[in-house]
This record gives sequence, structure tokens and C-alpha cells, in this order.
Amino acid sequence: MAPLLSVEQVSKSFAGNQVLKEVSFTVEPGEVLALVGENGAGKSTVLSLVTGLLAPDSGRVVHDGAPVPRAWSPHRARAAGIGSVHQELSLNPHQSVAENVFLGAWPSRRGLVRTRDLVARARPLLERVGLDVDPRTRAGRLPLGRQQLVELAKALAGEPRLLILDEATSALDEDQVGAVFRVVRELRDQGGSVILVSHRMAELFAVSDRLTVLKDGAVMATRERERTDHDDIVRLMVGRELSDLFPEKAAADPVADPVAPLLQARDLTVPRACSSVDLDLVPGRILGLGGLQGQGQREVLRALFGLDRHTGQITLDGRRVRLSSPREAIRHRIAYVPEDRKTEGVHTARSVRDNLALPSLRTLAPANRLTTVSRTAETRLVADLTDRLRIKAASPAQEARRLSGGNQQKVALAKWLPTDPRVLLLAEPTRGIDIGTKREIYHLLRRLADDGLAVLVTSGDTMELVGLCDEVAVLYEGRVVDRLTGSALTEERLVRASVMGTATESDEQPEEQADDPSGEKTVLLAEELVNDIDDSDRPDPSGSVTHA
Amino acid sequence: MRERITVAARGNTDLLGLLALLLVLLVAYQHYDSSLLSPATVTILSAQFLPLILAAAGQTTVMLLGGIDLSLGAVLGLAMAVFATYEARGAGDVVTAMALALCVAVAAGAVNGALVAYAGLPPIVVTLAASFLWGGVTLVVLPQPGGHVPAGLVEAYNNGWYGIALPAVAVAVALGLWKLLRTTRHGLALYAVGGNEHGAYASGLHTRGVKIGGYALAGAFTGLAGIGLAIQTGSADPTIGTPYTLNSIAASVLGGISFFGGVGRMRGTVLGALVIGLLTNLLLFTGISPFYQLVVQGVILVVALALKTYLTREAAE
Amino acid sequence: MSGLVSVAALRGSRPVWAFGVLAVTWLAAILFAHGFDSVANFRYLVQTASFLGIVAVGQTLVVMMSGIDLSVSGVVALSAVVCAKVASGTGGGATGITVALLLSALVGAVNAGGVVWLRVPPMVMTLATGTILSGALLVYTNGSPSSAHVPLLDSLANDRLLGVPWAFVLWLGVAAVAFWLLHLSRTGRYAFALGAGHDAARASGVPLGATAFTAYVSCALLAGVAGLVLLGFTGTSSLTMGNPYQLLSIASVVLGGTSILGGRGHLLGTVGGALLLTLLTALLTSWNLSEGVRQVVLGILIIGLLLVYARERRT
Amino acid sequence: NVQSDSDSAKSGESASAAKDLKVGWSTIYLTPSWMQQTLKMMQTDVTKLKAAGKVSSFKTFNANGDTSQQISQIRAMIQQKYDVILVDAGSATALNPALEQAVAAGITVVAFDSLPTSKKVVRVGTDQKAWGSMMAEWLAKKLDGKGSIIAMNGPAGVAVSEDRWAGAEAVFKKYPNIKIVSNLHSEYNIAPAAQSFASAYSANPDIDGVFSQGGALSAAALQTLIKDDKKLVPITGENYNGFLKMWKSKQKDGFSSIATAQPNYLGVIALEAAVAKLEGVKVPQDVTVPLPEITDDNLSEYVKTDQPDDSYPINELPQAQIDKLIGK
Ligand SMILES: Nc1ncnc2c1ncn2[C@@H]1O[C@H](COP(=O)(O)OP(=O)(O)OP(=O)(O)O)[C@@H](O)[C@H]1O
Ligand SMILES: Nc1ncnc2c1ncn2[C@@H]1O[C@H](COP(=O)(O)OP(=O)(O)OP(=O)(O)O)[C@@H](O)[C@H]1O
Ligand SMILES: [Mg+2]
Ligand SMILES: [Mg+2]
Repeated sequence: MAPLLSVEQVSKSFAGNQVLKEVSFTVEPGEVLALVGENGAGKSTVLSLVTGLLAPDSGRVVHDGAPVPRAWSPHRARAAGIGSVHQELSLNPHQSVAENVFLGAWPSRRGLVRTRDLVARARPLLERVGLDVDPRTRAGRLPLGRQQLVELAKALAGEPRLLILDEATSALDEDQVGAVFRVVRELRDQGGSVILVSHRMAELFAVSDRLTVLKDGAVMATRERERTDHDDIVRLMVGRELSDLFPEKAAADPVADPVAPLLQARDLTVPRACSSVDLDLVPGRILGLGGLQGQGQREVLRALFGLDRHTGQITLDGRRVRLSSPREAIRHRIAYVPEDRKTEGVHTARSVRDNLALPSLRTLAPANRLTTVSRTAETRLVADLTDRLRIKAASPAQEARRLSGGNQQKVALAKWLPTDPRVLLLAEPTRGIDIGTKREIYHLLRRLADDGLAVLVTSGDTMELVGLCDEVAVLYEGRVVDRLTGSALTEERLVRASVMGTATESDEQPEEQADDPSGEKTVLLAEELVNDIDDSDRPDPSGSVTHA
Repeated sequence: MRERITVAARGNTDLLGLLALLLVLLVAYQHYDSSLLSPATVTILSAQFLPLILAAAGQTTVMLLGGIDLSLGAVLGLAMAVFATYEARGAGDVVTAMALALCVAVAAGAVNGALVAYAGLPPIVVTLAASFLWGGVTLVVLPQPGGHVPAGLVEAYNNGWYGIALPAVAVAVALGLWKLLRTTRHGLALYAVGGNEHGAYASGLHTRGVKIGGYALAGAFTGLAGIGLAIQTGSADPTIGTPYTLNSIAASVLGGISFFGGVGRMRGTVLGALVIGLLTNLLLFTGISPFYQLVVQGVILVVALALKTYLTREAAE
Repeated sequence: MSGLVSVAALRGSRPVWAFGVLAVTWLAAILFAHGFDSVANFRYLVQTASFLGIVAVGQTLVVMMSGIDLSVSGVVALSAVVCAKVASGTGGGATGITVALLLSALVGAVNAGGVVWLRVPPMVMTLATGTILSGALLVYTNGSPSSAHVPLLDSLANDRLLGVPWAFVLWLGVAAVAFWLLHLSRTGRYAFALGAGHDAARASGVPLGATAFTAYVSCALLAGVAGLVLLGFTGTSSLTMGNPYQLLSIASVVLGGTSILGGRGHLLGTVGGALLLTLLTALLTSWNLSEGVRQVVLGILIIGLLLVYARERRT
Repeated sequence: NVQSDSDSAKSGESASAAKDLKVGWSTIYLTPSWMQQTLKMMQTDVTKLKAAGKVSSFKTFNANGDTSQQISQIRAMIQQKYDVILVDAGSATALNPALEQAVAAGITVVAFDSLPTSKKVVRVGTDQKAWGSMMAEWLAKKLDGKGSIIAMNGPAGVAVSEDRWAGAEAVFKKYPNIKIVSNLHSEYNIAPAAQSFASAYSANPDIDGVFSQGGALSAAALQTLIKDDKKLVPITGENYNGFLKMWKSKQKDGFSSIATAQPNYLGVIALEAAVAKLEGVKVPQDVTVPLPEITDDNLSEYVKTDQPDDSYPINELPQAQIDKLIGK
């Protein structure tokens, strides 16, 4: 049978920098192809050629047996049955979910688009992706993960035969991922095809039939799923073995050997997001905030950085502090790596150099704001940081938006290090980050903790929380429902607490998660749990989460 | 049900505020001019406000696309000039003149839109340069005030036609058409492109076409405003349009249109324009010294906007 | 290799383009237009460009942090009118200048306050302060602005230093200080960061208020300086004397390659932009065209030039 | 037709009713000093008329350059039942419907200075074309009918400026040897005028004269020549004090000029005309006030060295002459 899509020998350069080198791969009907590779390997770029966002310099894309026309565009691609969820969200935050689902192809009767029609026709699509929101909600009011699901519904609205998911699950929690995979399998079973990009190995192995590995813009290999494993793929991607993804945890046991907390939050409440949260951030330890997506994790972090208005007491070194603005927080040596790195984490239009130097300008020009910034000190600082975090940039003068996502993330983190922070707040620090870089970041965080920092991390990735953190507080509808440490910190208990919203008592038999590097069990577990629990019991963060 | 009402109210907070402000103004107005609600006064006021309302509608269309139109005044003047000079040549056919003026304004808008869509220049820059361009063309068409509009038309517009306030009807029709357009794909596309241009493009929208269309539509509104002004004044004046640029921006912003695109409603703009119009009239009635009129106008604009920002921020939190 | 890199960097640099276009236009004017080959003409052009240029330098500071100042026209008039009135009254020249500059700075502070604290969009805020200013000036002067001859301002506007008009020297001096502020100092970095993204700047600890105040106050101060120089140049003040500088200062900034959206550009480009705009206007004046055609040509020229080097990249 | 019938009926009935009149003045600009001076003269006259019990109130409305707002002002005055509307129009044509509506409502409307084209209102003004031709004629004679000149006009598209130029152009057509090397437009504002004059002048340094149709423009041109120590060619002018002062101080260096004035007493005449009309006087539709002529000889009667540059010295017009102009 002829492949549904074949990419043949495509090359692409941006301003002289070749990012795709004669890349070829095919997708058969009824197949799920996973595209894997490090950040910046060229996955999104090659998919952009398929979806018509970009045109190749050479080579061609053959769809449905014929090369795509020269004037290939997202419009034509959509019309030809290619649906896509891009890495960057393409929703209009100001329009309703229903309007977004049919964006560009609104069904109309006699030229008029009726809201009632839109809503009625959006409902089944939203249901299909496991999204329980009012289709009339403004898309911008939804948390990121739900927005990604709206994107998926939008892609499905075009009734695609080829579905492209470029990190479409990066902001999803486990049960949402489960819903996405249901859709993927459904589509495959009906003879459709899917191209999947993800940095979560577990997901790739859970649904894909074949995996194509890209490295530095070239195809390294394509493997059948049955004939490969986690380590093999990682080796192809990174070029070497990757041992110990997660670093050793902190040696000290907090119960036996209590250390005075550095930052204490009591009764922390952010209106309509979280209430009465108590947290202790201890130097040398990494605390995780777990839970389903949108249970207030994000707001806790934002409140601690002075970005969201809150009530409650926060003490630092035993002294009450008011954190009413980021400047206040920074003065107390708190650093924050935001979830939305493109708008809050880095200045995408500014150079790597400018980004890295920005929080340190005080030390680079110490006297006052009118002092000249020392170029030599700045150069030294930038060189040191790019070195230390292995930031891959053509030069420090390169604009941040030209970096791969992973390297942008590193910049967002690296820029705080010279400010000598004591508390590090990280929201989804490895979202969209390749496994090699993830490992680097985990080890970096542990080193920072060992140096005496107190670290607070949110993540939708259960495995990450379990592997990285010394303790995890599970949030449910804005409240801490469980705290897991030591041997109680397992994926199973974490998922259970997240979904049920209650503390699980003791565990009879903690599962040996370490043996399951693919994490496939967790995904399946989540799917099971989702099916068990009646939808009405589950929290509905829509409308309850505001974007400041 | 109650929830619905609160939802609706929350969505309209700024509009409710504006509406309240408008009511206050109307009451104050009534105090000075007890004939406020008589058909004659309605005619007079609507004749007076039509150009600003329509110009603000044009500005709003561009702002919804995330742009801003600094050439609006010039295009308004151009439409006015074309309309009135065509008449003066004695062709006598008002409809042709209107169509011609409208076409010119739409074309000017489309040129602006094409420059924004294809040239990759920020709208504020394009339209600033275009304001010289269209202002110059206006001077070529009509070097000095003049032109002619049939007296009957002027009379009917300004004093009513069989007791009907024609300008009010025109505004209502324009708004109705806008509402209709809002519910077509084109209208939704306008908001989609204004809200997230790249996303809209990646989702398969012809963003460039939508932009050009939107600017052309803005040109149509502006052209109608120009024609209205020509009929109101019975003539054309190449320099009369200039103040409309900034006034239309003020009305739109007051009406809740965001500078960043994708947010706002036309009814807000209409309210904004009415508030500005009534307020200036009211200042005339109060007999405040002309020296202080400018000060008061500026202060009120700032206070209204600051208040609105404050109130809507509270509501959003 | 590094030579190659710098050539490429130069080609990508908009201010360089602005000066390139300026040089080419000037050369063309000297070769093909009548009267542009004299020293006197050159001198006059740079002198008159200075008035606009000083305002435009201030405007650059505000635009760079993604604001815009439409009140500069009002401030130019304010400073000239106040200085003239004080100087011709009991105050004397020095007091006049001081009071004028203080008031200008105050207007800048009000602009910044409105934008930062009241969160009124810059365009509307500065428009409103401009309107308020013209009303306030009416009240202040009771409608009759005075004329005054302040010797310092007279020689600043009209005399020359080694054949170079003092006004031009002043402009370059002002540009140098602004260059340092914007491109070398910490505040400048903050301004760029703010212009490149408000949220990221806030989350990085950029002092939003202080930066905005610095930018708006500097801009208003420079508009005030321009008003003083104009007062020296014409010997008289009027309530409308700032009007031409409102939009032309913005046009200069943009022609100088600074992004109107902020966060990108170079102060020196504005110097080139103001010179270019003055030269273009002079060139158009020297052709005997009707005013309408002149404006059409100017509009097309500006768009054309911007298309060459001031396009914003997508994505 | 019907309208003029009711109009005359009204004026007949109110023949003796010039008592406690409510007077309003709508002006397109209030900021220029010419307007300020006009306002002051009018206020003085109002005080007199109030003392005589003829006028009860006088209000000024400033449209600040926005003609549409001026229309609102006129409508507001109609609604508030003013007896007299005075107007300095921002557009030659745009106010016609509003003004005619005021006339139809029985209000006495008198326009002055910048006039609307409507034939239904009393218009007190000077002949702008005559202004242009007076200046042009003098300049042409001064240059013996030949030479190159720079022309300086007000903003393009503004009636006053276009009219003055039309008058001048007609004259220059008669002198084929006078070459207009550059025809400038600028606001009636010294700085931009100086800027555009300087660029035109440096392109044509060998001109023999300057036609200017506004005082600030003339001052800008003369100032440029003086500053650069250039030959002081004849420049036509206006009673802008800054210009008059320079003229006077350079007279000994051979500078020669002619100037006229848009006299500030136009406002007073308009006011008096309105009152007279309400008293039953047959005021002519068009009151054309003669243009004063300021020459090298009578210059010292006008120039006021103790007053600011930005003022327009003019001697008051004797009451007798006003009465004659308005047909008393
Ligand atoms: N518009 C652009 N201009 C210049 N370089 C670009 C552009 N888009 C992408 N690149 C570069 O191309 C390379 C491939 O980027 P791409 O986004 O395809 O990577 P990716 O494999 O999707 O990475 P990630 O996993 O981080 O999403 C990167 O080095 C990136 O810096
Ligand atoms: N609104 C849009 N948003 C994003 N991409 C677009 C948009 N419109 C067109 N494109 C794509 O951008 C690419 C560049 O288009 P095109 O070459 O026509 O632009 P251009 O005017 O030459 O601009 P540039 O020179 O900056 O690339 C094309 O692949 C086109 O499909
Ligand atoms: Mg990618
Ligand atoms: Mg291109």
C-alpha cells in the first residue's frame, strides 16, 4: 500500500544555518509514527513543511500519492485532511472554545454562523478529547492543558486522515494524556495516521508503531516499536548511553533530622485558585507540587513570587515578609522560572546575552541605575552561564527565539543563578525538554539544592516528581490533600491522590516503578482510574482559574 | 438563571459603566435642554454624532485586527472631497457620488491593509505615512473648501425627513450590518486574526486576506463618515477630517476596544462616541470658560479610562 | 571571518541603513537638485533638523520602552511660552529656563504616572496631557504669549561654533547623553527589556515605574529644551509652535530604524532619521510641486524607505 | 421664499428689541494671539454695550481647530436661544447648514474674519483676494516687473490662504518676467515657516523678493535674511509686530516692505452690526472692511516696540466709520 505521507530528502536552512539535512520518512495509513529527537533536532521544522507553515529548500513532501503543490499552506493542508496541533498554541484567547474549535472553518447556514450550532457541534468533539468545559467559555480562561485539548478538538474538527501532534501532550496530566491516546488509537483503528512528537518516552512507547529518530537535522534511524527499547532510542537521540536520569535524593530524612525551613507559607490563599496551603521550603531539599492539571499549583508559585495577589503568612528565615511584587521577591532572593517561558521567562526578541544579564544588572552596574553596565563583566557572566548549563546558541548575540525550546528553558533558569537565589521556584521546568537536557536539569537542580537552595517544583509529569523530589505535596481543588515522602513517594500513590483528591492511607505494596522506565504502567493506571471515576466527581478548574 | 445574568453582566462590565455614564450625561443634558427627547433634538444630535460614530466604527475595525489607523482623518477627508466634487460637476446623481466616494475610501483602506499584511510594517507606521499620502490626494482632488451637496439632502439629513432622523437610521443600519457581519465567517475571522494572528494562520485562515478585508471595511465606515460629514455640512473641506483620527481612537478606547486586537465590541464604541459627543456638548451648555474647556476634556478622558481600567481589573480578579 | 560577520551585522543594522539612505539622498540632492551644494544650505539643514531632532531623541527613549508620547507638541509650546513669559516679566532668563524645564519634567512625570499607575494606554494618556496643556497655557497666558530675548537662548539657537550651528552641537550633545542612558546604563537595559516584553521584564525584576518615569521625564525635558531653542530661534513664543513636532518626531524615530513596538533599535538611528526627514522635506520644497502632490510624494517616500529597512520580522 | 419672509418678519418685529441680548461667539481657534486680541477688543465693546443695556451676556466658544465641534457649538447656541451668534468659521463651507438653521430660528448671525460662503448671514470681512493682489502689485512694481521671487503661503487647503494666493497669482500673471521659483506652504507659525523658507532660500539664494501673505511668514523670511547677513530683498508683510519691529530697525539698511492687516476690530464691527440689525438698521449682507495699508512712510504709526512680537498692532476704528460700514 502506498504511504499516506512521505517526506523525501527535505532540507531546510534558516539564515545559513542548516536545520534539516535530507530528511526522509514515511507514514502508512493506520499507523502511529513517533518523531523523536533532542531539542532543536528539527522535529517541528519538518512538521511545518508538512503542514504548510514553511516550504523546504530542497526535497519534497508527498501526500496522498502526489507531491504537495508549491503554494502549500496551512489552509490547503487542512483542506487535504491534515490536522495538526502545533507546539505553540494557536488558539485565540479572546474567542470562545467553540469558536476556536472551528477556527477558520466555522460551519455556517446561509452565510451565518450561529452560536447554537457551534456549541452543539463542538460538544461531541470536546467530549471525544475528554474535555468537560462549556463551549462558550473564553479559551484564554482555560488552563494551558485544557487549551491543548481544545487544540486537539480543533484538529479533529477538520476530520483529518493525518493527525500531527507536536508536543500536544506537554501540558497535560496523566489522565488527559490517556484521553489523547484514546483518540489516537481510535483514529488509527479507523485507518487514519498520526505523527507524534513528545519528550516523554513513556507516551511514545504507549501508542506508537514506529519511531523515527532525528539528530541534528538528520534521520538517525527508524525502528519498529517491538524491536526497540527505551535505552536504544535514547542512545540514538543523544549519541551515548544515559544512565541515572534522576540524581540521588537528599541524604537527610526530614522527620529524623529536621532542618529549619527557609521559607514557610501558612494559610496561603489565592482567590479562586488555592486556599489554606501550608508549605515548608527547606534548604537542600526539593519539594514538588503534584496533582492534576490546574489545581492551583501554578498560582502557589506565582503567589510566592509576588505575581498573584494572595493572603496568608509567609515567613522567610522566621521573619514575616510581604511578597507583593516580583521585585519584592527578588529582593528576598527568590527566583522563579515560569511556566510560560515565551512571555514571562525569556525575552524572545532579545539576545541570549541580554536575557542572561537582565536579573544581574544590579551587580554589573552596582552603584545606581545610571551606572554604565560593565561589558567585560557581562561577557564573563554570559560565557560562564552558557558554559555551566551547556546552552546551545550560535553566539551570545543570537535572539532567544531562535533557540530550541530546551535551550530557551535553560536560559530562563540560568539567568537567575548569578543573583545567588536562596529559593528557587520552578513551574514545569522540563516541559518540552528532551531527555538529555532533562537529565542535565535534574542534576543541576539537585546540585543547587545541595548548595543550600530550597527548591519548589510543579510538574504534570508524575515520574519526574517522584524521581526528582524529596517530598511532594498533592494539590486538589486548591488544597493540599496529601504529602508524600520517602518510600511513600510512589507514582501510584501520587496518581491516586491526585485523581481521588484524598490522602491515601498506607500502601500495602508499593510498586516497583523503577523497573518501568517507560512509565507505561502509570499511563495505563491513569486511564483506568479515569474510567472508574464518575466525571462529576472530578474537579472542574475551568472558570476557577484566572489568568492575571 | 442568576448565574447567566451574572455572567452576562461580567462580560459587559465596562459597557455597563459606560451606559451609566451615558445616562448621567443624558440627565445632565436634559437639565440644560428640556427638549432632549423630542424628535427634532434627536435628529439634530444624531446628525451631529454620525460622523464620529462611523469614524470610530472604522477605527474599531482596525483596532480589532490589532492595528491602529492614523490615516483615518485623511481618508475621511478624501471621501468627503470625492463625494462633494462629483456632485459639483453636475452629474446630479447622489447615489453615484456616494458609491464613488465609498469606493475610494474602501480602496484607500485596502491599500493600508495590503501594506500592513504584505509589507510587514507595523500598522501605526504604515498609517502615519499613509496619512500624508491620502491627505495629499485629498488636496489634489479638492484644493480648497468647496464642492456641493444637494440642498434637499442636506435639509433632510439635518432636520429630518418626514420626521425621521435619517442619521440615526443610517447608524442603526450600519450597526445592524456589522452585527450581521459579526456572525459570518468573515466577522469571526476578523476577531480570530486580531486575537492571535500566527495561530489563525497556522489554523488555515487567510490572514492576509482577512486583514486587507478588515482595513477595507474600516475604509467603508470611514467613507460613510466622510459622506455623512459632507451632507451635514453641505460641502467638503480638505482639512476638516484631521481631528477625527484621534477622536475616533479616544471613542474606541473608551468603548473598551483593546490596543492589542481581538477584544471589544462595536456597541461599546458607539457608546464611547456618544459619551464623547454628549460631553463636549454639555461643556458648551455649562458655560465653562473656553480656556478651561480643553483642560476639562483632557481630564475627563484620563479619569474615565483610569476608572474603567480600575473597575474592569477588579471585576476580572 | 570577523570582518565578514561585522559586514553582515552592519547590513542587518537599521540605523546604518538610515544613515546610508541619508547619505545617498544627500548626494543625490547635491548632484541633481538646485542649491543643495552650498555650505549655507548644509548648515541650515542641520540647524533646522536640530529642533526636530532634539524632540525625536526624547521620543526614542519612550518608544524604546514601547510607549509613545503625543504630548511633546504641548511641552514644546509650554516650555517656550513659560520661559518667554517669565523672562520678559520679572524673572529673567535663567529663572525662565529653569522654570520651563521643571514644568516640562513635571508633564513627563504626569504622563508616566498615568501610564504606570492609572494604566491608561500611553497613546491616550499623552494625548490627554497634550490637550490639558494647551488649555492650561491658554489660561496661563490669558491668550497672549510673550516674546522674549534671552541672550543665552538666542546664541544657542543662532550662533555657531567654528562654523557649526550651536543648535546642532547641542543636539549631538543631547544625543550623546541619551545614547549613554539608553545603550550603556542600567536604566537603558531596563528600557529595552520593558519594550521587548512587559511580563518578562516584570518577572525579571525590572523596575517598571522607575524606568517609565525616566523615559517619559527625559522625553518631556528634551521637548522642553527644543522649545527653548525654538524660542531663541524665533524670539517669540506661541501656543501652537510645537504642533509640527508631534507626528514628525515619531516619524523620525521610525525612519531611524527603531521599532515602534519597542525593544529594538538604536538611538543614533533617530539622528539619521530626523536629518533624513528634514532633508526630504527640503528637497520636496525645492521642487515646484503643488502642496497636495508634495504630501503624496512624501508619504510614498516614507513608506518606500520603511519597506527597504524597517520591516518587522514575523513569527 | 418662506424662510426669508419669516426672517424679515422677525427683524421687523424686533426692531426696537435690542435689549439684553444674549450673544455668543464661536471661533475655530482661540489660541492664536490675533484671536486673543480680537477677543479683548470685543470684550471692551461688550462692556460698553452692557452699560447701554443692549447686551446682557457674551460667551465665547473655542472649537480648537475642530470644525465639527464648531457645528456643535452653533447648534448648542440655537438650542439655548441665543439672540446673536457671531462666528469665525473654521471652514468656508462646512458651517453653512448650521448657520442657516440658526438664521431660520430667528437668530441674528454675523460672521467675521474667516467667512462662510452662505448668503444668509451677515459677513464682516476684508477682501482676501484684494489682500493678495495688493501685496503682489506692490512687489511687482518694486521689482520693475522682473525677477525671481519665493512665495510663502499659509497651510494648503485653507480658504484664507488660497484666496490670498488667488489674488496674488492673478497679478503675477500680468508680469511674465516675475518668476516664482518656489511656492511654499506652511502654518502661520514662525518656526516651521523659517524652516521651509530657509530650505527654499538656500536653493535659490539669488531671489529678488518674497511674496508673503502672513506676518509670521514674513517675519520668518526677514529674520533668516538678517541672521545670515544676506541682502534684504523686499518682503511683503502683515501687521505682525515682530515683523514690523524688524522692518523698522532695518529701514535704515534699505529694507522696504508693505503690509496690511486683518484688523482685529472686525469682531467689534460684527458685534455692532448684529446689535444694529436687531435695532432695525438695514445692515448690508456683506460688510467689506477696507484693508489698512502700512508702508515705509506710516510704519511708525503702527509698530509697537514695547509689545510682544506675537501681537498685531492696530488702531481702533472710529465709531463713525463703524456706523457707516454697517449702514447706520
Ligand atoms: N524561524 C527560525 N529561524 C531560525 N532558526 C530556526 C527557526 N525555527 C527553528 N530554527 C532552528 O532550527 C532548529 C530546529 O528547530 P525545531 O523547532 O525544528 O526543533 P525541535 O526538534 O522541534 O525542537 P524542540 O524539541 O525543542 O521543539 C533549531 O536549532 C532552531 O534554533
Ligand atoms: N500571516 C502570516 N503569518 C505567518 N506566516 C505567514 C503569514 N502570511 C504568510 N506567511 C508565510 O510566511 C512565509 C513568508 O511569506 P512571504 O515570502 O510572502 O513573505 P515576505 O513578504 O517575503 O516576508 P519576508 O521577506 O519577511 O519573508 C510564507 O511561507 C507564507 O506562507
Ligand atoms: Mg519542536
Ligand atoms: Mg520572503
